[in-house]
Amino acid sequence: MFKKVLVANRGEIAIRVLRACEERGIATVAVFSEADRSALHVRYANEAYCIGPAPSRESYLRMDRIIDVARKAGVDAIHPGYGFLSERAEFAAACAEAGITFIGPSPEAIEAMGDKITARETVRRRGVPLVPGSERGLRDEGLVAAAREIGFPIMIKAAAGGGGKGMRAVHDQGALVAAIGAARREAMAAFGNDEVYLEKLIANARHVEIQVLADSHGTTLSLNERECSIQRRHQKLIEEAPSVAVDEKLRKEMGQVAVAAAEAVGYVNAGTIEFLFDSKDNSYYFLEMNTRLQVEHPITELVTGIDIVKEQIAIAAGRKLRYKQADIIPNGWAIECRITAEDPYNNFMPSSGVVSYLKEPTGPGVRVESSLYEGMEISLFYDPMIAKLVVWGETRAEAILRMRRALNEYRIGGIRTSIPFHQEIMESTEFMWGTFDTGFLSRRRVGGMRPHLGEEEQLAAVVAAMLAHEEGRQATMHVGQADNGGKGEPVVGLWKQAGRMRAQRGRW
Amino acid sequence: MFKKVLVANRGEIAIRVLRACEERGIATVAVFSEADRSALHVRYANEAYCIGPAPSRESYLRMDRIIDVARKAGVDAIHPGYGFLSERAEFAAACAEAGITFIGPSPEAIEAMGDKITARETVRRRGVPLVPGSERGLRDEGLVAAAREIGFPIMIKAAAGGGGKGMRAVHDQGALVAAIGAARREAMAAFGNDEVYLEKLIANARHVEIQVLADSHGTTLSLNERECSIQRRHQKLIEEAPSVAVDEKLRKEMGQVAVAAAEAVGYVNAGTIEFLFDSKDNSYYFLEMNTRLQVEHPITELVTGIDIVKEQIAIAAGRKLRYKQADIIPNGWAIECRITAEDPYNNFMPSSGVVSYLKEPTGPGVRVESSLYEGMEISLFYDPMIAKLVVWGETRAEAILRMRRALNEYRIGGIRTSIPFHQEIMESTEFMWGTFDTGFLSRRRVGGMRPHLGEEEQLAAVVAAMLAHEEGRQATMHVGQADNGGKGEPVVGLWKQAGRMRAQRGRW
Amino acid sequence: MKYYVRVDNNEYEIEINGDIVLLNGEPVDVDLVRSGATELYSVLFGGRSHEMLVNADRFNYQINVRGVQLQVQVEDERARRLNRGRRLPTLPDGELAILAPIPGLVVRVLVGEGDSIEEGQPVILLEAMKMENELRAARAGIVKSVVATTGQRVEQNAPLIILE
Amino acid sequence: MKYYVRVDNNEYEIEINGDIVLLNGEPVDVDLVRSGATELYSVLFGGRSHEMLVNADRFNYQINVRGVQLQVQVEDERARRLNRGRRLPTLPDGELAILAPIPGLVVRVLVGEGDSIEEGQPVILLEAMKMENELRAARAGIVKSVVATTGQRVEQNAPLIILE
Repeated sequence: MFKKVLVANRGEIAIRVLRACEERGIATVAVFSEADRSALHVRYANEAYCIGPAPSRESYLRMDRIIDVARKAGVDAIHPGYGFLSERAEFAAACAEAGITFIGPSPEAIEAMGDKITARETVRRRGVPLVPGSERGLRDEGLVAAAREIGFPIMIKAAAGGGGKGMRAVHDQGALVAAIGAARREAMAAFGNDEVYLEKLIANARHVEIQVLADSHGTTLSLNERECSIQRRHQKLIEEAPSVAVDEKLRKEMGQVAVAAAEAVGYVNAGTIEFLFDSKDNSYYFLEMNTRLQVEHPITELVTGIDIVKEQIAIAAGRKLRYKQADIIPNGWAIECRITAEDPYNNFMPSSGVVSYLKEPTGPGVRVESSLYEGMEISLFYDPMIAKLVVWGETRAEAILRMRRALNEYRIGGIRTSIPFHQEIMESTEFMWGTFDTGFLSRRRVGGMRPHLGEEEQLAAVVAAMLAHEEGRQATMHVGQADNGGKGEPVVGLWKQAGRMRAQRGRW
Repeated sequence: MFKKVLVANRGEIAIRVLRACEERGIATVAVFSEADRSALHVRYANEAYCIGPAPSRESYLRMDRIIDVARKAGVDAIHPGYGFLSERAEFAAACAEAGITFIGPSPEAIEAMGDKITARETVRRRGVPLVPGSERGLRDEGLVAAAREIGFPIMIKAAAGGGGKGMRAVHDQGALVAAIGAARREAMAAFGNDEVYLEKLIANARHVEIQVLADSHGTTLSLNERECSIQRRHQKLIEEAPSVAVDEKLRKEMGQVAVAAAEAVGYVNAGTIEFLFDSKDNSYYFLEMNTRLQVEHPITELVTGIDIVKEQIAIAAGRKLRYKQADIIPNGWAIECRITAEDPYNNFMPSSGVVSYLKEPTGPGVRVESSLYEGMEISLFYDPMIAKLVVWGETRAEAILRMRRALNEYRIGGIRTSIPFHQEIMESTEFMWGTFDTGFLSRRRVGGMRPHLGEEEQLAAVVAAMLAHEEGRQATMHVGQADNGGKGEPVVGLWKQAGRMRAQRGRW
Repeated sequence: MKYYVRVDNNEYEIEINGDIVLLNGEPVDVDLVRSGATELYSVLFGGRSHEMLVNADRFNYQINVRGVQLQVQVEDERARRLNRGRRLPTLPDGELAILAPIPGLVVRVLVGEGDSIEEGQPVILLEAMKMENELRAARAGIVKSVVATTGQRVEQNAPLIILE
Repeated sequence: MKYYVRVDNNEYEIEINGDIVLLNGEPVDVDLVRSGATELYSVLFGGRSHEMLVNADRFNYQINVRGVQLQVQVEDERARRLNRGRRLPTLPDGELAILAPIPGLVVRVLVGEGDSIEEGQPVILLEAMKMENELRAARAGIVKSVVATTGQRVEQNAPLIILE
């Protein structure tokens, strides 16, 4: 087993991996950008080294610096987490050159699956069903022609893509060219490569994916499906396992197809096969394979009891899987809500600021994977996902009720978050019935208006008046307006107040 | 199902029950003493009412006030939690009179098991094995005589007892009378009844208990055993499930004996049969039945997947149990550490103060049941247990490693806690091998000396010097000593410092 | 003392005399305490328990209830008299500047001067965090002037479009 | 500037000149930042990461590392000169008062005047929180006087026994 592992990532996933290492008795090394000096993952690791300024391309994407730190710290393996360098074949290769184990698949496997078009061709040979689409390397005119052939509606996707970046749905000829432009811009910004391709858009399709684990001794297991249809702009927001749309027979069949797809590229370690799933006739089509740990891996852990990150480490260390396919029996139901620093009532605008108060949910069946701490500064340098709230229940109904309970407990002060959005979804009958698809959000325009709070709104008014009264703000108010329209001087007033109220044993 | 439930308790268990109610869609009512106005359970409930001053006997033990609140708030059931009124037959009766369901056993069952001596006689008739002991109502001379008969070492126990209060081990005639005195004093203080009795002390015995669930339709299930041998002065500190000492066959047999004991008093709802377990010959003896929810119930929940508190509510509402004995299959391993506000390096002296910083562990396999919040004032009015840290692992080894990980993450500022004690135990080979008994702690005098920290101690010295340097305290130091020997003016200095450092973006 | 409190577009009149609190003339039973943390308050409103996170900026309060952020403005009687007639930037009448909520790159301006637009209509495409974000009008109005230009880098709170 | 730092019974000499920090004469590489909360510090000590909770009371620091509470006293050169010879209440030599760590009821006094006692020897039985707690001597010494009496209610920090 490894003696020391470097985690080439930040945020909740870095902490997730550090925890797995600590629980395996492996020493840990974190890397951080100048913006992350006091981040949790830095404090959590046994060692931590700065690798550059805040922007990712100057720090978390700097392979050279990371490998340099790995060498100096004498680690024998690197875990890339998700995002950043996790799906860069050249990074996996660079690790190998440096004599360091990359905890993930081989560069060849990443390569083969990383290019979405090659991937489609590879798995097709193994009889994996595909959505009709365009071939590779087409310029705009070629794409327009291909679109006519495939027929609308169609989906534009980035060849180097992932995570929904550079994706666009187009419903008619007219909007096509503009959409291709936007998709190329996003793809270039996200992956430094603006190649895009087309796929037929399956209406009312679900996004169902299969988690696989493969060791270096020829065993590849399916850990069954995850339902990821609740998406906004092709970004997953809520995932659950199992899927209401998949029965035992289908689960077995899709699992076998997924294993075949993985074996098509001689895949080793943890990976995920994404399918487009058509509830109308239970047909499914290969979308892509993610050759890394997924954001939503915890829901699979909760229903299978298998610690996927620890298995990744064991596999990378050359261990045989301890399980047989027959041991993988789904137990209960798990749901994950992605907590992001975005304002659901302002078109999911990213929200920055300092986390001024934090109390995260806990208790039975609740798991929080979080990068949050009081005093944390949420910057706009990185992905807005700041935490994941995951629950387990004996049944789907219990899981939903538990998620509501946990969301109601979650307190994050100082920034806007997606929590009220998730509360809204957990209350929606469509979600409760499980009769949704990837079009769910666009149809119901969630988060458009904030819910009416009734008593709580009245109460907020009363509380504000009492605080103003207590503070004796009257005097300052006019002045405030006169001089600067009532802006400026935020916390200070409250601090003073805090002091005095504490003196009064917090009561009046 | 109930519409509204009152929780007649405080601290972590009140919150545990409130969560269960919320997850069942039941409205909740909390009661609180004047010391608990801003406690978590008050903020967590839908409604909250003050029932008197800080001392328990003027608030949490005031049946009249609690039932009065219940009537006014229109609740249809009351959950007593553990401690306080949970094992008072007259409270269960008073609820019934008020037409409110008591979520727990009948007053008769509480009565029958509440008096330890009656309990012994009742279960003996069902063939439940007992430890040899004295009969009831003996005065000191009688007890001395009985002790001679039973033979030393013996154990003194409070007839009205529970939770180790009023218990004393005596190894020879000489110490007997003094020990009886101390035991009676404690029993009187704790239960308002100073009757005690004697039991033969089984050397190197383990404490193994069986959780039972019984519905009002004649089904009584065993949820298998918990190992609770890690005790200090008969107070459980660490529990685990299953027990290393109990094999499948024994588990089945003890489960049947426990069910028989429960049925002996027509028991309905959740209860626990405590056994003294002798590893030498796998013999076990009935100690007592706790007719309430146990502190350590979560470890059973984690290995069985059954939510015991939700089952309590369903049973009280007249529902049939959804499980058969065959459905109860232990899965994995769970451990609980009781986090108390006590100083393990000062003879577990209770520690009071304000929780100035808090970060609780989370992530895979970790469950925290906590009453803590930043700014909370830990008073000496109530039990020093402030939180429970519970972990699940696929194996016992994984659970122990995960507990170490979680303990290392736990940050509680402003008070002393038992966390370092638990860290010490999790590192001890005796615990890892599982070869311990109830004498474990007294033998190894844990927490006697704090571990040597090496690098961290040096570092603490460096940090203190840097802070002193930064603060430019030199001037004030002499003055400080001259005038008041260096006492007084605590936080203020730090607040100022805080302000300035924040201005410097927390770095220098 | 009387206070006029606006939460979004609803206004409440609250009167406080010593321990007596009137909400729109009706007496209410409120017990308000801070719970440890500076901005966390526990409120018992006739026995019903609520938690609120409060951030104060002069007479503007941001109150977070169950994850929902409320904008609350308080005026006392005198402030009310003074403000009568005068336009506050936050009041729905008069001019309204659409500001950049985050630093970013203006990808496209979707409206022109003189356009009459609806509440919620997209007006600007702003790229931040590698995503294109639509800025929408907080209320209906006529575009008085377009400050932002395509391709421009804008700082947080930079005015982009002025409505009248 | 030189500092003499005592952690329990170990003393360290730390010298700080600008950015240079010497520990017992050896230069050390320390990066110290506050992480959000007032008393939480993150320390990188030659790349090794540590978290510390620090509470300062003048020149006494309570530092909590991995749940273990350390008592740290800092003196600078001048303070050291001044203190030389003088007895600080917290120093192990000279008189030592055993104080009640919590309010409670004195159940029994286990030692008498003139007794010579060991470090860690029980001296008083104090009942608090319905439990009898043994108070033990922090160090060996002779009992100079017994202040507490059986049955007496004592406040926190009330002196119970004086050692010399």
